This record gives sequence, C-alpha cells and structure tokens, in this order.
Amino acid sequence: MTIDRRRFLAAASGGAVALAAPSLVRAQGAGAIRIGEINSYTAQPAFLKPYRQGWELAQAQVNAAGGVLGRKIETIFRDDAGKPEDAVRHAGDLINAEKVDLLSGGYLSNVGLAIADFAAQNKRLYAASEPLSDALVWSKGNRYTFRLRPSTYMQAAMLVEEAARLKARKWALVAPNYEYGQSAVKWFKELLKKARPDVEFVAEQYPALGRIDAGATVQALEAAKPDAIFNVTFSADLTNFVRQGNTRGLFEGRDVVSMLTGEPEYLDALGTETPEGWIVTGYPHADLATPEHVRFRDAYQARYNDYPRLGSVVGFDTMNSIAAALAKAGTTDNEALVAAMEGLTFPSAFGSAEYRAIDHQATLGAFVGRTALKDGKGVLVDWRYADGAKYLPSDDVVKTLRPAG
Amino acid sequence: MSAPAPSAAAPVLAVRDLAKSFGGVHAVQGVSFTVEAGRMVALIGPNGAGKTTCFNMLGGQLRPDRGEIALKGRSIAGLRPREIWRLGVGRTFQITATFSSMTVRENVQMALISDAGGIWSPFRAARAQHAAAAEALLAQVGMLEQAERACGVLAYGDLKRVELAVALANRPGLLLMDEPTAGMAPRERVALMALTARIASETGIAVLFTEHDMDVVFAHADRVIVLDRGRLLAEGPAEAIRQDPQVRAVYLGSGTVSGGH
Amino acid sequence: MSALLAIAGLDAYYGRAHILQGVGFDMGRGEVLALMGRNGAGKSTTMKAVMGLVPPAGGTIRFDGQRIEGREPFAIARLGIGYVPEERRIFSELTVMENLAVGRRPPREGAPHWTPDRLFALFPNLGRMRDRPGGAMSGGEQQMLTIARTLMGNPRLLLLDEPSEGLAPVIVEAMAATILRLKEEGMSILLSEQNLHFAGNVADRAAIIEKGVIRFTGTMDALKANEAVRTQYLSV
Amino acid sequence: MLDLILTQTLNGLASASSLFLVASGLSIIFGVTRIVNFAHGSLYMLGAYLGWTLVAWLGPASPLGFWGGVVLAALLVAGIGALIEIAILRRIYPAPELFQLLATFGVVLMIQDIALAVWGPEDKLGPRAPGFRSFVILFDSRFPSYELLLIAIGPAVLALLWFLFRKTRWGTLVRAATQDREMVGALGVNQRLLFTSVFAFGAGLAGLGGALQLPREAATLHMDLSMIAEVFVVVVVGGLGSVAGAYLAAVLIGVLHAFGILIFPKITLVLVFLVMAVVLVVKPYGLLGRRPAGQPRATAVEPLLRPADRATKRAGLLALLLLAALPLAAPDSLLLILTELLIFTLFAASLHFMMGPGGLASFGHAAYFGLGAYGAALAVKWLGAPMEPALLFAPFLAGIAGVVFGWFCVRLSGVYLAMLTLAFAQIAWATAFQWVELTGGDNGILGVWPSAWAVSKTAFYYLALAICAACVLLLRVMIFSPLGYGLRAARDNALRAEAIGIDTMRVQWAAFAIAALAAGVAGGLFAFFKGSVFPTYLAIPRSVDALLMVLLGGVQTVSGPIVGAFAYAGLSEQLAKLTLYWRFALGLAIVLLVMLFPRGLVGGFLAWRERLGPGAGAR
Repeated sequence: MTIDRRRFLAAASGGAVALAAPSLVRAQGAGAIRIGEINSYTAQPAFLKPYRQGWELAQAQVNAAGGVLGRKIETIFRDDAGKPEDAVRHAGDLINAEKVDLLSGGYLSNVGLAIADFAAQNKRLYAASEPLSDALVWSKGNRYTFRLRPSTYMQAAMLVEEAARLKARKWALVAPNYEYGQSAVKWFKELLKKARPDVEFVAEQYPALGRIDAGATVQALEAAKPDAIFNVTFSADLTNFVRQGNTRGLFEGRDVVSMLTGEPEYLDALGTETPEGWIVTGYPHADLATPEHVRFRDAYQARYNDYPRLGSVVGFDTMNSIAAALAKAGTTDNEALVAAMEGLTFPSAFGSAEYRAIDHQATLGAFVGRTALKDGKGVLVDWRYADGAKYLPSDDVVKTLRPAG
Repeated sequence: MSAPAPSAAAPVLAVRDLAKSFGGVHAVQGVSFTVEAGRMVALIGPNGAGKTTCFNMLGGQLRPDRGEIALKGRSIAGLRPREIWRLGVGRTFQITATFSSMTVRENVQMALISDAGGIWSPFRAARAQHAAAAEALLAQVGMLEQAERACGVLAYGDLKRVELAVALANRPGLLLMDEPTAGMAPRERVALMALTARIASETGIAVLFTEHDMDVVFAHADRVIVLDRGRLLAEGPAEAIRQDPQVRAVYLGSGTVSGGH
Repeated sequence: MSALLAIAGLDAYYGRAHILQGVGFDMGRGEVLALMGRNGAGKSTTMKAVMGLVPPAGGTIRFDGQRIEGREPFAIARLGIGYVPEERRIFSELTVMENLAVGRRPPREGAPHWTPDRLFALFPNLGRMRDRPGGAMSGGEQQMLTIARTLMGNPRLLLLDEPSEGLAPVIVEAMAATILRLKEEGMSILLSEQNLHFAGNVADRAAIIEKGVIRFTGTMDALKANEAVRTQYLSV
Repeated sequence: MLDLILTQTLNGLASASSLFLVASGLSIIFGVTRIVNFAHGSLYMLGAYLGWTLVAWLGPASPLGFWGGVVLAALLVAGIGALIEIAILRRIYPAPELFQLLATFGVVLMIQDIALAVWGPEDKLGPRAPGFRSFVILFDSRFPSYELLLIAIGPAVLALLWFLFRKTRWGTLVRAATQDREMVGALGVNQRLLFTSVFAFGAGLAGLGGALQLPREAATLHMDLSMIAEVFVVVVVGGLGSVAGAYLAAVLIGVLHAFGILIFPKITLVLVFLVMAVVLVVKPYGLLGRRPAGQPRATAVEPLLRPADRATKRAGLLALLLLAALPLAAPDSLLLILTELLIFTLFAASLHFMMGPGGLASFGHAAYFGLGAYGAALAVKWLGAPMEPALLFAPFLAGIAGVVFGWFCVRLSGVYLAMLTLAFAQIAWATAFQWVELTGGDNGILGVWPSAWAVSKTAFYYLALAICAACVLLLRVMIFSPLGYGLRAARDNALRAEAIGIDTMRVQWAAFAIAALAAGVAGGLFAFFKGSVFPTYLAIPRSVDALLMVLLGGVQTVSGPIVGAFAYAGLSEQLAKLTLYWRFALGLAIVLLVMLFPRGLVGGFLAWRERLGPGAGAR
C-alpha cells in the first residue's frame, strides 16, 4: 500500500499556487479561466515534475499572448498521490469549492477512469492527459472525457508492428497489476496473435504496482525460457526489474519489447543499467528536429535550464489543446466546450493533432525505437514517429468498442 | 434471600481425588475433602502447596486432570467459571477483581443482571435494573454509603467487601474466597471474616477460604485443611491442626514470628 | 554521627490521592527499623519515594547527609540503597545467576561486599538452582532471590517491603533469621511490616505510619510497652 | 523444476534478510519498551537514503566507500533512533500502548516530509556492491552474488544477536528490562540509557537493512509503509519479542513471496496476510512467541463512565439542530465537507464502541468501512441495485466480515488482537486489490451514484445526517445498556466477569460485529457520497484515520469519537491549507497531542473540569 498522501496537494506540487490563487485572481482581474488539474505529483514525480513545467510553460505563453477569450488562464494543481480515491475527492473540491471551469490531468489509468466517471456525473469537461487505459475513451468512454496521449491499444499496436517481425515465438509478459498493465497486455496479446498466429505466451507476471519482488519475478520469467519478453512495468518497478534482470542475464539472447521505456524519465533513472536494444516507445528529445519541437525545446530549456521529458510534452500539449478548445468554443460553458473539443485540431510539440469526434481520442503519436547506452546514459536510437491516427482501429470497430457513442 | 437449610449431613461441596499437573509438576495430587452448609473451612499450606490450583479447579479457571468435584451432588469438574457460577458458586479473588469503570452499585447490579440473564438487551438503560436489590446487598456488607463511588478509588478493605457483595449476588450455596484478607490491616481482617461468618451462618452458605494469616484461620475456621506439595497433609478442627506436629514442621513453624500466639 | 537516612516532611501523591503527608523519621547506621502500619497507610509509598520510584511532591530525603529526593532510581541505587519490592519482581525469564548479574555493582566502601558464592552461603537453596529460571521457583525461593539480587549491589541500606507477606509461617521464620544475619554483617535495614511478631523479632526500632502521617517512633520495646499505640494503629 | 524450486528458495531467503534485519530491530524495541514502533519502516527508508548519499560521497566504486557508507548509514540511523527515543518516546512510556503507536505514526509522517525535503521525490537507485556486482551459476541459472551475501547476512546477524543477548551484560540487562524496566532501574542500572541504547540498536538494524537494499532496489518514498506492513507480519508471525521467531517468519514470508510469484502471481499479497491470519489463529502469540508472561504492570484503571449530564445533552441537541439548519445558509462546498465529517464520525464512533467500552483495539477497522463501501458498490454493479437496498447491503457485508473475523479476534487481546485485526483488514484489502474480476482491483468500482432524490448535495447531506446521527445515538444507547455494561465488565476484569456468569468472549464478539455493522453503514454512505469505491478504503491509512479520531477524542469518553472526528479531519484539512509540509505538521501535531493530552481531547477536558472542583458536575 502506498502512504497516505491525501490532500498532499500543498506539498510538492500546487500548494503555493492554490494558496496564492485568490491574490492572483485579484491581480489579473476576476475573469481568469480556472482549470482544476489533478495528477500524481508525489507518487510519480519523475514524469509529473516535467509535466507541470511543460504545462506552466504553455500557460505562460498563452497568457503572455493575451490569454483566451480575453481572459487569463489559471490552474489549480492537486496531488492525488496515485490514488483514485484522492483524485475523486479533489475533483469534488475543485468543482464545488474552487469553482474551476474544467478538469484535467490524470497519470495512472485507474485515477483517470475515476475522474472520468466523476466528470460525467457532474457534467464537466475532463481533459485526460496521460492515463493510457483504452477504457477511458472506449468501453467506459463518456461525453465529457477526452484523452491526449496514445492509448495502450495504440502503443501496443506500434510495438506489435515491430514485435511481429521478430523471430521469437515464445513470449513472456510482465506488467503491473492494474488497469494500464492489464489493458496493455490484453492488446499486445490480441494484436500479436493476429499478426503472428504461431506465437505462444509462456509466462505472465503481474507484480503489484510499486511492489515488484524483482529477483523472484525475473527468476520466474527465466524459468519459462521465453524467446522474447514484453514488459509493461515502469518507474521504480522497471528500475528494480532491469537491475535484477541484468544481473541474472534474463535479457541476454532475448528480444525485449517494452512500453514507455524509451521515455527519458525512465531511461534517466536506469542510467548505466540501461539495457541495449530493447524495442520501446519513447521520446528522442535531443534528436527530434522538427520546427515545432525545436521551438518548444528551446523555450523549455530557456525557462527551466533543463531538457524536456515526455511529461513536459504532455503537459505542454494538454494545456495548449485546452486553450485551443476554449478559443474555438468562445465560452467556458462545458457543453459548448465538449462540442468544440470534438474534432478539434490543436498544435502540439510533435506537430498538430486532433481530438477525434468518434471516440474523443487524440491522434498524437509516439516514437518507436531501440534503447542504447551512450556516455553512461540511456538514449533512444533508430527511432521513427508513429502517427497515432494510423494505429487506431477502423471507425466501425471503434463504434462497437465505445457504447457511449 | 432464600437459602438452603443448613445441613451437616449433606455436604455442599464434595471433592474427591482431585489432581492436576503442569508439565510434569504435580501441583495437586489426589486431594479429597468436603465443605458443609453454613460452615467456614480454611485451606492452608506453604507456597506452592497447591491451594490456588485447587481453588482454580473449583472455580472452573482450571480443568482437573482427574477427580470429582460435586456441588450439592452435581458434578462441576471441568465446567467453565460462568457455568459454575450459574450453579450457585460465588467467588472472591486474591487480587480483588472488580469493574473499575463502574460504581460500587453498578458492580453489584452487573452481577444481578447477569444472574437474571439480562445481559443480552442492547437497548435498555442498565442503571435502572436491579438497583434496589443491589443496594440491599451493599447494605448487607456495609457498603451502602459508598454505593456511588468508583471501585478504583476505594480502600482495599472496602474493595474486598464489594467483592463479597458481588459474590453473593447469585444467592450462592458455596462461597470460595482466595486469600480474602491478604493485604488488609489486622482490624479489617477480623471485621471482614466476622461478616462472612455471620452471613454464612445466617444463610447457610458453605465457605471455603485460603489464608496465610493464622490468626484469621484459627479465629474463624470451623475446620482446617492443610495441603503440602499437592497432597492433603492434615484435616480437622482448628485446634487439632494447630497442635499437629507435622503441620508445625512443614508450615506453621515454631510460631515465634507469625502469630498464632 | 549523622543519621544514615533522614526523612523530613515527605509528601507524595498517587494521582490526586495524597498518600504521604509530611512523613519524617531518622534511621541510624546498622539499625533495623520497622515501618509499621495497615495496608494503604503509606509504607510502600515511603519506600518507593526513598527509592525515587514515586516522585516526592515535597520534603527532603537525606542519605548519608546527601539530599537524594527527586533523583532517578538508578542514581539512588548507585549511592548504596538496595530495594526489595513487596511483589518480589524477579526476572522470571532469567536464571538465578542472571538475576544476580543484573543486580551486580562494584564493591562499595563501608558496605559488605557480596559475591554469588557468599550469597549462596546465606541462601543455600539458591546455590542449588543456579541455572533455573526465576519463574520456575517457589514463592519463598523467589523472595530469597530478590533479596540476594539486591545484595549484589553491595548496598549500605536495604529497603525490605513487606518481606513476610504471603509467605508460609516457616518461610517467614527463615526470613527473620536472614534479616538477623544481615544485621550482623552491619547492614542497615528499613523494613515495612504489618506483623508485629515479625517486626518484634528483627527490628531495633519502629515507626508507625497511619494515613500518610508518622504517629509513633521509638524502640521496639517502647512500642511493645505502649498498649495505646498498638491498639490504635496496629492491633486486632 | 527442482532447479527452479531451489533458486526461488534462495530468492526468498535473500528477501528475508532485509526483512529480518528490520523485523528483529522492531522486535527488540518492542520487547524492552513495549512500543510497537510504526516508524520502523521510516528508519529503514532513512537507512536506504542515507546509504545512497554516503556511498555516493565516499565513492561507490571502492569497497571501503561502499561498505563504509552502508555501515555509516546504519550508525546514523541508530543516532536518529536515539534522538526519537530521547525527544519523544521517553516522555510517553507510561501512556497506553496505542498512544505510543500513534506517536510513532506521527514520526512516520514527519520523516516522510523530511525525506522528501532532503532527497526530493525521485527514486534513488544505488550502485552495485563492489565485489558483488556479478553472479554465480547456481542450478544452471545465474544468481546474483550479492543475493548470496544477503542470504548469509541473515543468520550471521541472528547469531550475533543471540550472542549479544545471552552472553553480554548489556544483553542480560536488556532481557531483564524486557520484563520489568522499573526494577532494573531500582537495581542501579541507568534504564533510560538502556532504553535509548536498545532503541538506537533496533533503529540501527533497520538502517542497516535499508542500506543493504541499495544494490537490489531503488530507494523510494514509499519504502517506509510498504516495509512496515511486511515487518508487522513478520514480527507477529514470528512472535513479538522473539528474534529467532522473526528470522523464521522472515524466511517463511520471503519464500512464500518467491513461490507465490510462481504459483499465484496475481494474489501474492493475499497469500502473505492469509498465512499471518492462519498462524495467529493456530498460534495466537506467533510461531516462537509466548503468552505475555506475568502481570501487566500497573493495569490501567478505567475511569467511571457516566451518562451525559443535562448540559452535555443540551449541547448535543443544539449541535444536531445546528447541523440540521445548516443547509439553509451554508455553501455547497461546506456541505460536502460536513457530509464527509458526519460519515467519519460514525466510522469513528463504531471503532470507539469496540475500543472504548470493549477494550478491543482494532488496527484494521477500515476493513468494515471498506467492505461496507464495497457491499454497496457490488450491489450496484452486479445486482443493479438502486441506492436504498444497496445501503442495506453495505452493513450486511461488513457485518458478516465482523462476525467471521471477530470470532477469531476476540480470542486475543492487546497488541496481538490489534495485529490480528490488521491481518484480516489486509486480507480484505488485498482481496479487493487483487480480485480484479469481482472488484475491479485498483480501478475500483465506479458509478456508485445515489438515487435521483438524493443526488443534490443538500439531500445527501440530510440523508447522511439522519443515518449517522441515528447510528451514533444507537451506539450510545448500547453503551449504557446491559450489553454495554457487560462489555465494559469483560474489559475491566475478564476474570470477574466470567465468575459472575458473563460469557465475555460472546459479548466481545457481539460488540465486534456491531462495530463492524456500524462501520459498514458509514462505508456504504461514503460509497454513494463519492460515487466510487477503491481498495484504499480498506487500507492501513484509513484504519489509522479511525484510530487517530478515536484516540484524539479520548477513548474512555462517549463523546470522544465525535469530537475526535471533527478535530482530526478538520486539523488535517487546515494543515494541508496552511503549510507545504502538512504531513510534517500533522505528524508533529499528533506527537504533541499525544504528549499533552494522553487522555484525548475530551478526556483532557473532563480532567480539567474535574480539577476545577467537585461542584463542576459529573460527566
């Protein structure tokens, strides 16, 4: 169990802003548009510190350009500590006490689902930035919820494309035992089986999130003698898993396909332990030279004297997409906002993307490549951009997947 | 209070061949004795002689390995304390056992409520139940003036009297008193035992007590049972026991330092 | 020569109950003083206050001329006061030898020096059960062990709280003999007692306490002669 | 297959070592001070973080730098332990067990924020140990040599501890103090120093355990509570105070984990707590533990419990009227806060019922709250029930759990009982967490919204007020009924209670079930209030919330839980708004409250009123 970080909002994250909010309101005139942003700031700091910085960069840019609808944008940050219970609590507080206009955020999939359900009940727009669960827009999708990042389905599809080309027939799987892990494994198995009917899955491990017993887990995978491994763990679980796997030679002579591992937030933590040649989704922050990205990276570097992580991009893009929706709707009325969001094209650090009207999923893509060790740091090499729009099922299939319509 | 008629012929308590061991140590081995209605019987002996073990088997706190305990002809060996109590055995403890979060009156009420089988009513106020009967018992032991005090603040001697009132709440035929005067001043000892003797003779209760104070034993016991190393060493009227050379050797000593003037 | 132990105006509370109300008496070196009184009169509390186990609310306690009230128990013990509590409180999980080891302190000037061997001479029973856990001993043996354990600290003053309570008469006689032996060694002993016979056998002087106040001090003979005091505070 | 069994056994043994180091420290501290040190996991975490810093500073590549850093970290943690003992625990040894536990929980909160401030939120992966970077080939597979080292360290420390406790004077004194600390002092041993040294020693073991983890896993801010939960299991399974038992249990749990991963990869958590419950049911004092010997020194004398006097009754009625009138004036946000407070008040009152009059300290009361919530949610999800019947199903499920768990729990008392309740709560939590098909696991169950008439905040507020007030009053009536008296009788003196015909166990069992039922009502309301249920509803922090509310209010007063619920929930709410480091502040507040109000707020108030004079009136 994780520690009780209930109402930890004040601590590492948005407390100062939340506290200072009344004075800010006065300083900027009473008309600021208020966004209630809930995220696992303390539970997943590696991703969410950059996320918040990216967010604040975008907000500063929007406000510097005169805001939206002639009003500034202001964000109340709340920490859910990785617990859906706390997220729901904050959502209620943000709407009822802080009187925010809309909700955003969410890192863990279960947290995202909880906020989405709350948003639907309370008829508030919820711009889900990071939670990857497909259920968020499909099986449990609702009118008020939109999601920015490529879902587990999309990322699984991107990875399966590579995995299907491997010779490996016997696969072992390891995934955190909650919504994101379960859904990633489900799609990976389904899609890979479709692409390669000859594969079989010989071992599956589901450590509880944040509690992996890495040595025993590695041994259990090793015992199944797979040709390849599909990994979904991330953060501290990933670090511990990789170290034990390296020592025990689990990855030697085996292909490893791994979701999210190419993101700088997780590669940085691995440092010299970074395994080479894993097929991963990620973000080549140093090498990506599109004009949009360079502009973003320079601004970020200038403001924070640090390179952006993927979290920075997600925060930046979420904020910008909300601003774009507000501008398009011309009002903060949530029903109008929902209408504006459907089919909204918005600028992103990876180029422009769209919130699909059919399932509220954005078409933002991800980078697929291989891990490598360079100067003691993990990097993403041989990468390509996989456009999200290309990794979604056909509209007919989507309609069956999304009962909410 | 209705009581069985005193009868010397039928013993209230008849113990036969009682035995108990703890991991190879024979704490009590084959002890037999009887206690008659209206009589005060003292159980004495050196430390470790088996008095408390004996008492705990009579009260149900311990299960005997062997032997028979008959209460008015009915076997109670191996029954639980609460079952034994329901059959009419009152008990006081060496270290007084009362309910500290209740007043003196409530302590007695508690016993009366339990006696009436009224524990399992969750929605009535307990304070109103059996109040008069509780006060009558307290009057009997001379504690009525202190009825509203907390047991936690009572003097030791008073606590012993409360315990006596509680032990009498189920109109027992047999009263077991483990070291009833331990830790009391001499004057209090006499008062308590005189009170007990009076109640015993008035109501025909049989009383069995253990005691270290030989003054108390020889002043109040109708009969004395001496245990030594788990066995019955001697049994008889107080005066005979006091003179018994065997008892003097293992227990009473020369009498120079510890009473029995 | 000043008194070994001089108590004056000692006040102590248990919660809100005023247990000691200005207790005062002196004790000479090599003397055995019996502190007498009924249960709850304040005997044990007086001893605990001397030992620092009950914080005195007022008054002074001098040991060998030195003020000791308010000090911690271990500091008081190190000055040479040994305490044998009423409930014995031996370490039941520890063996006889280990129990003695806990009490061991360096030799002390002006006090007999005790070793396990010397103690086993005094309590032959204990010598036969050196490795027996304290919990597996009879009440009388435990009482002997608790005294032996305290003696290992080589005290100059021994506080014996109700040494005869709850013991069989024969053991009580042995206890009296032990106290007399210790007295021969030059030990000063303060004992609390309800039993006049026992006190009469071992003590030089008596102090009678009643409701936290000292009502009488004098020699044992004076007490025996004073019928009025005996009946008022002690007698049957 | 055999190879795998052997390797997994070794993996289990390696995990067991750190577990054992931490557990033995906890066990030793408990043995002497009788304090269940909740902060022991925090000391373990500090060991890891300090180790990380020191090793980096001394040079991770050289053996001296690495091992020197590890040892230094352990010593530093020992010093921190000494500091905690001197500054806090030393002052509260006479307080009741649970209060001490509460104080150490305050320390947990403080250390969490301190660690966050010092090391930041990122995980810290330590370097590999020099000389143990690689692996050996065992049973045809690679086995890290560092894990082998860990396997050896466990028994080595066990042997060292045995020697220390059996063959040194310090050990003899510690064992003596375990039994009777006051007597040890009266024999001339500076027992304060002894206690401090024991605490420091135990803390040092935890620190060493933490520092030794560095090459295995990253130091994170979550280490503390996840370790303490496991260590509690180990210590309780092994037997509180038994070092050898702790080793045995650590090995058992470690190996169980390793094989659980092979056989039941999805229910490893349930498995561990299930084993704990089974051990406690079969051997209530643990594998090598013994029934606490002898008399508990200075048994707490419980104060008189009297029905409310007229002034209190009036105040209560007034408060109720005020609450009823509030929606006329209060904004929605305040109503939401109050609705939550009302639900927590019932939750606290339900725990108080068994803990105060019953003397049954539950450490896992969240189980019944959570099962109530899940009862309601499952009824909605699987049976499609509307709110009204679902609200009835909530206490039903919680009550059944109360009846089943209670049957086992009332056979124990004190810390052992608290630990068994914790084990059951963890089973319930782990089930909710890992039985994904039924409960949705970590995703929880969403869409548990009230019926149309109760959707508005005002309507739901009135619903909560009516149900909570009725239940709290009912609990109050029960406290003063014969059953409540019987319950207090069983607590005050079980020997006497049995000797006057009271079936103490059955009475306590009933109280347990009633408390569970009431907590279930609160949980059911909470589910509809929030619209969703999650495993966190049954987790340790929620149980601690309940304990805090009851203890802060005062266990031995009837109004305590009500005051405590408002005080605690209000306090944490306000602190969160006032300071960035609210956990530190809350922890500090808890520690101070424990030191200043050992009888709780209401208890303290009553004592104060009593001191004003006899004329001030009864309770």
